[in-house]
Amino acid sequence: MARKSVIPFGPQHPVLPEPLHLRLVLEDERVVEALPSIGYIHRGLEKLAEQKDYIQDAFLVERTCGICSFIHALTYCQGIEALLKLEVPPRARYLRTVWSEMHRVHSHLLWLGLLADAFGFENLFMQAWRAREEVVDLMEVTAGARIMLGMCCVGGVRRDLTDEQLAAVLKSMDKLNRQFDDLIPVILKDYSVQQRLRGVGRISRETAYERGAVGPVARASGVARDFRETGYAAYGELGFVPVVETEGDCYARMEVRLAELYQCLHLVRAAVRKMPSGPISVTPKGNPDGEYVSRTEQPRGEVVYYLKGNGGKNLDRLRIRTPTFANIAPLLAMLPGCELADVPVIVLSIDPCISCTER
Amino acid sequence: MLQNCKDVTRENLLTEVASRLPLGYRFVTMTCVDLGDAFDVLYHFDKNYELSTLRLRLPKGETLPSVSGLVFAAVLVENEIKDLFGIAVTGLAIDYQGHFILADGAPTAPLLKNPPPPTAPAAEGAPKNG
Amino acid sequence: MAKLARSPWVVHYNCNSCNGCDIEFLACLTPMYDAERFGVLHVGNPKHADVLVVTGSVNHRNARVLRNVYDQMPDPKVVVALGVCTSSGGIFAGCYNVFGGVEKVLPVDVFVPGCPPRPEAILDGIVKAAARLGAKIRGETPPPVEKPKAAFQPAAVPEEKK
Amino acid sequence: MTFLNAIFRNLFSRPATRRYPFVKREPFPGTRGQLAIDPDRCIYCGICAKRCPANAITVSKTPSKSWTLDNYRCVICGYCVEVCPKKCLTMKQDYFSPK
Repeated sequence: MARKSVIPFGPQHPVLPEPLHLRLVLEDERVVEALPSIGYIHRGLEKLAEQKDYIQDAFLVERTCGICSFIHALTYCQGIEALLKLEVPPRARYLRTVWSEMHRVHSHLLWLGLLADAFGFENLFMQAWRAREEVVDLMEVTAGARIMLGMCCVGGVRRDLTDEQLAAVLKSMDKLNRQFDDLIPVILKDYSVQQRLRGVGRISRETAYERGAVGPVARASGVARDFRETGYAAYGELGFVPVVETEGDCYARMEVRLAELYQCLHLVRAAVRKMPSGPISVTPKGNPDGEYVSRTEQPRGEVVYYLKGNGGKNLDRLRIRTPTFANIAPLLAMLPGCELADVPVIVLSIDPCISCTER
Repeated sequence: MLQNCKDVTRENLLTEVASRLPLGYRFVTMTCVDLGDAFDVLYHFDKNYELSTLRLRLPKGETLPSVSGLVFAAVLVENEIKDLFGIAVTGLAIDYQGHFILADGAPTAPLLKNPPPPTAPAAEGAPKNG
Repeated sequence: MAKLARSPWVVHYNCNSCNGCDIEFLACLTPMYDAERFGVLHVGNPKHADVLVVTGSVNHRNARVLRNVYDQMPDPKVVVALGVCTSSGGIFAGCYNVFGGVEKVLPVDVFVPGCPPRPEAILDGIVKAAARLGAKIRGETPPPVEKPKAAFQPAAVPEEKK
Repeated sequence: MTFLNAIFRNLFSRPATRRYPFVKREPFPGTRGQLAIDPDRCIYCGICAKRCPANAITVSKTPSKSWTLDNYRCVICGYCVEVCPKKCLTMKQDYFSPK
């Protein structure tokens, strides 16, 4: 029998920008078991949210994660609006959709770059991040900040877009489309990319469903679940169909995200073209009372907010279940059987966001 | 106001959970709420974007039976509840012994409404040259 | 801009960060801002590095890891703290698992404010850090870092203003 | 099907890099850079301090009126600008440079 050894992976690891610690049990070069250990960036945000009032919390939850920040705030605000029975004006719903999709583009490009870095494709890393600057600049033009938009508030959004800005958005989308046309066919057909990703870290549809996989991990295994299908914000009016692949390996997960990049551009364009006029926010009245579970789709998958108000300014309980938290269990099913050198690629293929996970 | 909520007891929790899985329910997450003299432990399931919740009212001091034997995905969140609320969970598939999220020196059970005072003497400034 | 005499190699450790600063730091290395123009190289091994870039505040678990990374770096070394969380805890200052800024664990040379700091500010910070590194190499003691406190105070307002 | 297209385009176009310390880019209009106050119009009501999600602002009325911002704590959300009753807080476009 091969000799067993235990290798710690992380928390400070060249491939991971974030501290994730995995204990890998190996037989020679093959992983037989993986055990995650987290807590390196646990802050205790849920407790802090009970101490701030529900308007301030929108800024706090945005800082759960710097990559999908806007969508965190959106989920939170939708939950509070449901508790307050607020009707959000249509223009605000469309603007929220536009910013959500911009975040998704920036997140997927960021992930693509990191993945490329993990398997040693430096050129692709740089190309992806250069394309990403385009959308980050666009966020700065429209919202005033590169990452933490701070644009979603209870009752709507905080800033309106002028017609020129909307035109600039459309122009940027065309520019991004051209860049994707350069980049994406190359990645999908590249020999070395296929060598590294095909058949690696495969999980079946059943395992993915049982283990509660969400987002691109689930969709790459054939689970057609994308919370945008339920039509929150303005998604119901834009004709949304989830992207699904069936292979369930790292390559399929990449295919899903790359197809979603185009889909995001399409959604932004559709939202901008259909943008209704009118007010962008309503003033919240009263205090949240009762329980509500608010869910939306982040770039990494479905995020779940449990909100409980007690009729006061402060919330009784705020719980955040982030997509990476749900995807750790499927990750533990992917790792056994793979080779040690593939571990970084597999870990990155779920697009881990540890700061989300630990809050 | 919580969508599709159903009360369960400690005794029929496992059978209720087990009966949902063959129906195609997917485990979403668990939430624990401190009510003062008891905990609300909520088990969220999802089927076709419909949320369905089991609510377990757990008096303080009682142990929580783990559902991780049925739903492996629950193991992480059960460990988290154990850490953050100080609830003893029995039958965990992987037990982190209360160090899943919190390290030595961190406050114990910080998410309780009245968290216990820090017991570790070196809680403040513990990391000095650590 | 101060001319960089050397190429500072940078190792990055994410403490309690929300990723915002980390991705802005990575953005500095990619084509748009391209810190490699100044010889800045991002390395994974702390033993290769001169500059430690820290993002986020310190909690009970990562303080030891951070200290460990710092101790492994060869002398002389400088620490750049990115974002407001590293200075004071920022918005997370009241959290139970956050006990403040990085300065509680390490001597910090440059604080870069912002949430997250813009890549331009990060480049400024790294340039300043490199200057301090140069001073340390020459055996000088760089001036103490200004404590990140009350940076703006128009307190001397004449009375009777409405 | 290779990177050839991209390579040629990159060869014959200007470098994408912003030559930052040498050429400073104008900030976009509407960018949130740092907070500024017009002390003449401030009435020291303290609403900004109360609403600030990061507790970065302290306002005191007694013994002497003062308004203090900890720039190393401010998360630049701009919420105080919105709630200021006298509109004496503004968001400047240029970022706060490290000391």
